[in-house]
Amino acid sequence: MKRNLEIDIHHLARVEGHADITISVMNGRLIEARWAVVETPRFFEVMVKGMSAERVPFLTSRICGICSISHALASIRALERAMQIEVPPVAEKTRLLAMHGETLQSHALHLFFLASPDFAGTGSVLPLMQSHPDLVRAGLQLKSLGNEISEVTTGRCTHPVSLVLGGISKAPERHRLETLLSMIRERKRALDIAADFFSTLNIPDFTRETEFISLSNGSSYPSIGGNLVSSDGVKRDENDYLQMTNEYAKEGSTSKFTRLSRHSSAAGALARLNNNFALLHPSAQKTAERFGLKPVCHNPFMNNIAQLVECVHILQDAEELVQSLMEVESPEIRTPFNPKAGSATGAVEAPRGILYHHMETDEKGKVVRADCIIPTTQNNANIHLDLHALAERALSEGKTDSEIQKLCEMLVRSYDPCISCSVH
Amino acid sequence: MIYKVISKHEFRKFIDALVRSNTSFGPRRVDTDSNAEPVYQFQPVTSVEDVAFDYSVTKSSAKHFFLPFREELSRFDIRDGEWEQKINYNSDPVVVIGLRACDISALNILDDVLLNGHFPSPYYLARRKNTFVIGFDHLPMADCFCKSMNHHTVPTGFNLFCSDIGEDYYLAINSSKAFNFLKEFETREPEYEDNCRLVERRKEVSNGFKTHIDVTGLPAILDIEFDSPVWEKWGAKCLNCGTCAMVCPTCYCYSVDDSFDTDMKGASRQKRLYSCNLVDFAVVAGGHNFRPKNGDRLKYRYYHQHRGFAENANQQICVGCNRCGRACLAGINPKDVINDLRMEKESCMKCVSSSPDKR
Amino acid sequence: MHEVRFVIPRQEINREDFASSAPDFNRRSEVMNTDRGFKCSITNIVRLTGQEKLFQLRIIDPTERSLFRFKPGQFLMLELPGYGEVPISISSSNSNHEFLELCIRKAGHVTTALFTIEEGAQVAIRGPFGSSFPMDEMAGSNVLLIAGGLGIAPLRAPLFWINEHRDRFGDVNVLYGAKVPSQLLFTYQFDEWKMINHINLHTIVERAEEGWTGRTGMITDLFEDISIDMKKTWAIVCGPPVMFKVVCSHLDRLGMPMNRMFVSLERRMHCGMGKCCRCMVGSTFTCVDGPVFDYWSVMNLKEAI
Amino acid sequence: MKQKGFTFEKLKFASFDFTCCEGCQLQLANRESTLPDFLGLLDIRNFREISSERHDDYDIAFVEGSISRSDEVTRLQAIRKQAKILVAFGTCACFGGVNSLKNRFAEGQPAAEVYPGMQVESLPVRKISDVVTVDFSIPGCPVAKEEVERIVVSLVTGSLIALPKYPVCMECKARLNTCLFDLGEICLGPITRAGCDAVCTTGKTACLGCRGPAEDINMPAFLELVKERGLKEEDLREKLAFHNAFEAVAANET
Ligand SMILES: Cc1cc2nc3c(=O)[nH]c(=O)nc-3n(C[C@H](O)[C@H](O)[C@H](O)COP(=O)(O)OP(=O)(O)OC[C@H]3O[C@@H](n4cnc5c(N)ncnc54)[C@H](O)[C@@H]3O)c2cc1C
Ligand code: SF4
Ligand code: SF4
Ligand code: SF4
Repeated sequence: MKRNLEIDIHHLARVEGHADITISVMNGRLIEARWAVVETPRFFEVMVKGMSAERVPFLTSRICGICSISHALASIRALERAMQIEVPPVAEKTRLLAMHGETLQSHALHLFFLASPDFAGTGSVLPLMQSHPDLVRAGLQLKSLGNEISEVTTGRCTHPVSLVLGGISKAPERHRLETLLSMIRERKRALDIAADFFSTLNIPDFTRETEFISLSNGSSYPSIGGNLVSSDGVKRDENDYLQMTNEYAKEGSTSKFTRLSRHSSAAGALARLNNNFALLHPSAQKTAERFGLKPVCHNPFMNNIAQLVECVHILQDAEELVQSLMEVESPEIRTPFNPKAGSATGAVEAPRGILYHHMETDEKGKVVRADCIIPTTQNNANIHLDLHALAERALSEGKTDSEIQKLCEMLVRSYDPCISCSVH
Repeated sequence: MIYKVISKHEFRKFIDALVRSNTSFGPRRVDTDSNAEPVYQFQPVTSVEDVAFDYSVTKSSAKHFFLPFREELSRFDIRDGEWEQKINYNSDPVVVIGLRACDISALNILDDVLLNGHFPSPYYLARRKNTFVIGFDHLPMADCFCKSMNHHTVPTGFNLFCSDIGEDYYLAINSSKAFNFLKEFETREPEYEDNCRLVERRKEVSNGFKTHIDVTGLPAILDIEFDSPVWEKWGAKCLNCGTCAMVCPTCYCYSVDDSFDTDMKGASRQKRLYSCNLVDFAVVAGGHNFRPKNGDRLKYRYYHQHRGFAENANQQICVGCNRCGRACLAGINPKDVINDLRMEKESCMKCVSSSPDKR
Repeated sequence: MHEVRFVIPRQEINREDFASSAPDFNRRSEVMNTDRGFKCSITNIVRLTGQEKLFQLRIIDPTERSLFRFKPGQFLMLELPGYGEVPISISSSNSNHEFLELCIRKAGHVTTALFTIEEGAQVAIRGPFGSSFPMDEMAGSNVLLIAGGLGIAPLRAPLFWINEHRDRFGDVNVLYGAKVPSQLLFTYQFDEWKMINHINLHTIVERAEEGWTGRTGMITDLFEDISIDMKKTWAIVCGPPVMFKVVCSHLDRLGMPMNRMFVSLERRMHCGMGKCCRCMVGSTFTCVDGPVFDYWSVMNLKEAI
Repeated sequence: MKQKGFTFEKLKFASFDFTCCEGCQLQLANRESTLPDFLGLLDIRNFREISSERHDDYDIAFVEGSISRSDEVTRLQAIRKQAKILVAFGTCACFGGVNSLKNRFAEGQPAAEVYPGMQVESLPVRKISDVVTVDFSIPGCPVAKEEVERIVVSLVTGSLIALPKYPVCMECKARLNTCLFDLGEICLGPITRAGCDAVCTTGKTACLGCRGPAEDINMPAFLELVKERGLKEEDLREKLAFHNAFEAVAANET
């Protein structure tokens, strides 16, 4: 029996942004398996032109409602490097903590609200509130902790208000740091609940070898700045982001594509983990081992688990950061600066992977050129190739139409694509 | 009232003990403004180190310890349409350090308004009773005019008032609590020389005023000048932002709103300090605004501050701290407005209307 | 270094705190209760027009019910938990100790919600608040009641009072105007007022509708219909500000002393107790000094009209 | 949710997004402490971000984002047809938001720069009310979840909803912030509608007016004070234009 199959998912649910999936099989042969980003572009790279540097992070944070802190910090880092602004250590720490908050919030949202319904076989998290109340509570606790960290460090959980050029405009308040510390300690429990739940799940066993790209600084798990490295052994300076990405556009997709040594590459939690496993906190490594997650893992579905592992790491690291911030007395938080001409790249590890902003300023400190390359753009080609391979394999295994559709949706979701980001 | 003298060193020990044992607030330096002047606010303090004894004046008054910007008046527990109203009048003890004489006068005025009228406010009373007030005298800033309002000294309304007499503080002790706490510390009876130093200090304070406003007969002038062009002139500058009322130690107007809890199992009636300068202060259902113009609303604030209302025997309630004047972005301040009004009153209307500053 | 001996003990407030100024709050000497409403059940709702409904309330607790007394002209704060509180004139007889009647117009936030509730709903009332019409002083004279639109609501209480003490008054004239006939309220009581209580009721509308045989015009036109001895008559005027301004100056011209004309003012209110300052007119509180003022005082209030 | 004398019904709710960052929709899932209660008020019929179930029988639609493509216009019109109440949700929807900064450039120029040689449609950015009738607006970039909760509760209970009419300074003062003008910066607080609890100025950055003008603002006086303080007009212009929220006011002034 020769199979025919048309899967056409318009505006895939439970992802951030608008994307379609198309799978088409004729006479048992896979004709097409692709995902298409149909998000409306907004042209941030053009919008920032002529804007004063100090205002830019407030604009670029609006690229994305989920990883606004990453975008703000990528711009800030690019501009600070372009104008040679030194940042006080307290501000550095606060920013790092802010990144942790965002990643935790984003991972929790993805794991518990977007991905877990797939594994539980429901359409959304709402039925899970009844069937798995503990899990949902744990998810809410982790997500709210992430938000709280962002709020304490940047003034608000979406679109940060106190991340500014030269440092931060307001130091985290002491009493809020105190509450935060006890929250972090208490919510480690929620992670155990989550790990127990995920360990009962059947993670599809699917691998397709690819190249993983992330930041790396050799001394700590990557977050803000560092070298650009790949699992295929490429290593470059932050400013050489163009050679690392080779961005190109294709008709029909408002999100662009990147490549390095192979046809495609991947960024994100799994890439970070694959490239920096040794720098994870020991307890995070233990969690990874529990799921048999070792570098270099080529199963895209394991990105979910990599996110969980990162959450464990983040809680440990955040605890130390909060403690050290509490020890600071009347801190210097912001360096005044004079605008000048320059250009540089700022790379940060956003929750979904490495994010580049490149900024060029004139002598008045106005932006004259900007370029942003987003994690989902870097995963774009990889998702295409994975989809194709996955569909092919599922066909050969004789999976039903709905099983195939579900697998494909799950695959795209595993990348936790951030589409409004990718079409900026 | 009992008077004592305490060395500044010993006094710090006393404050330290007090703030470590109670929820406390005191003046703290929060910023440096663009003129390199320090900015102070009443903020939580946990040790004597936190208290800026040398502070000039706080941007915002201490009013919100007694009249919070937002306060729950009652709760309704709702079940199946039946509800139960719960009211909590009680409040926790707090120590507030560093009020100025005019700030304490403001509290005395609020006492008058909120406790001596037809319907005393239990919410205010609870906070007033549970707040341990420590006052400090200070040398006036260039724009303070509390002397004109006769509020540069204050006889009552505090637990403890400290006058700076050099090495020591001259303490006026006005509560048994303060007296008992101070027993644990080294104080002495004021001697002749201390009294002299106190008188000198008072003179110094009193002579330090550079801003004077003639407020005699102001209530009557305000009545007569109800339709004065002065209101329109200053009203045109007013931003309707409510800043003046928020920082003022005596502005107490408010708004009430009810809201259901998100779980619909309860509702809350909350009060929020309001300002008569806000556009909808006097708007009624259907949209009619009894004070549609900026000038009307600004006038009303001066009316309340300087003419006074029936409940406090038509006394002026402004104490002359000039916080509103300092905070107003549009540069509206009592001195200029009142002087303008006097001009208006004391000279011929016609010529003033065409005078240079009338534009 | 937290030391117990320096801890300031918490102080509760109690009734004695207010002893020096025993507040007159509906004979409840306990000031602590001015923020607590009497819980009422809505016992009946009558739709009067498209915009107005008459609500009948019964205070649930018998003790509270027996304590509640008011004077014609006073108002209360009606609370709908979760929605808010609104000042509403009491529109029923003050000798009716079983029920209260409130005539309410759908105007905004709270009143709209009131229009969706059904009989049996629980609301709360605080009060009564404010000044009242000097019914005792009026006794022995003629009375002229003039209402425009919803102004009939606060007029009902004095009218009930007059009807219940009809022998104490001379001529009673009611002049009542509305925009259109369908907006006239309490038409079902007109006959009772006229026949039983010997009230001279004159109605007028600005614009006639089908079936209307009465007069059309402005409320002041009705003065042509009546002849009253201005020296022996008291007047109560309720309605929108423009209306009572016109009416009162008309009465003034006809020779009625200003201190015998009474009006009820309306302002935004939140507390009813002279604290929120929202109802200030000049430097007078509508809620405690008013809402009932004689016209002389109103003339002297800045920005009253 | 039947109560004595009251009937409350869950809102048949749908949420849609157009040209935006989805930050406002994300707020719907924030404030985790009351999230289950909040979701309990909604009968979610269509909300792509969190659920793959889709039904088209909603009564109330929250619409996020601005309009910048012709397919968006069609989609929005279909939503308007179905929804009894259409809520413009967030600054992009209410005013066009930061997306409008693109409108400074010639039509087609941004697309040509970013996607050289490709056909990418991008119309000048419009706010929702430029395309369809809006019943209610919830401004904010992002919206303040607390305010959203209050508004949703009042939609359920049928009490009329209203945004504060006064400016951000009121809330800023209640948080005892140092005024940014005292620190030598231009802040749009005095002319911007409150309701965000002055979150930006509390974080010591100037208000950029994401919530749009407060009621009856005194723009001439505001411009005057910026000038009097010798602050940079260029900075002021950049701030006023940031969220496109003062477009209407500015048009009136000139
Ligand atoms: C002494 C007095 C007696 C009144 N008697 C009646 C009456 O018998 N029948 C009747 O239908 N109406 C009466 N009103 C008017 C009634 O109070 C308003 O229509 C009502 O407050 C509107 O509230 P809302 O919440 O529906 O309107 P919104 O416009 O949503 O008002 C919000 C809030 O503002 C305040 N407010 C708004 N308008 C007024 C107003 N006109 N007066 C006082 N506060 C206001 C209230 O606190 C209200 O809750 C009276 C008003 C006063 C002052
Ligand atoms: S000077 Fe201004 S702030 Fe101070 S008391 Fe008078 S009115 Fe209030
Ligand atoms: S910082 Fe901005 S919002 Fe705050 S008071 Fe100053 S002008 Fe107003
Ligand atoms: S302070 Fe201004 S920019 Fe910030 S959220 Fe509020 S209105 Fe928006």
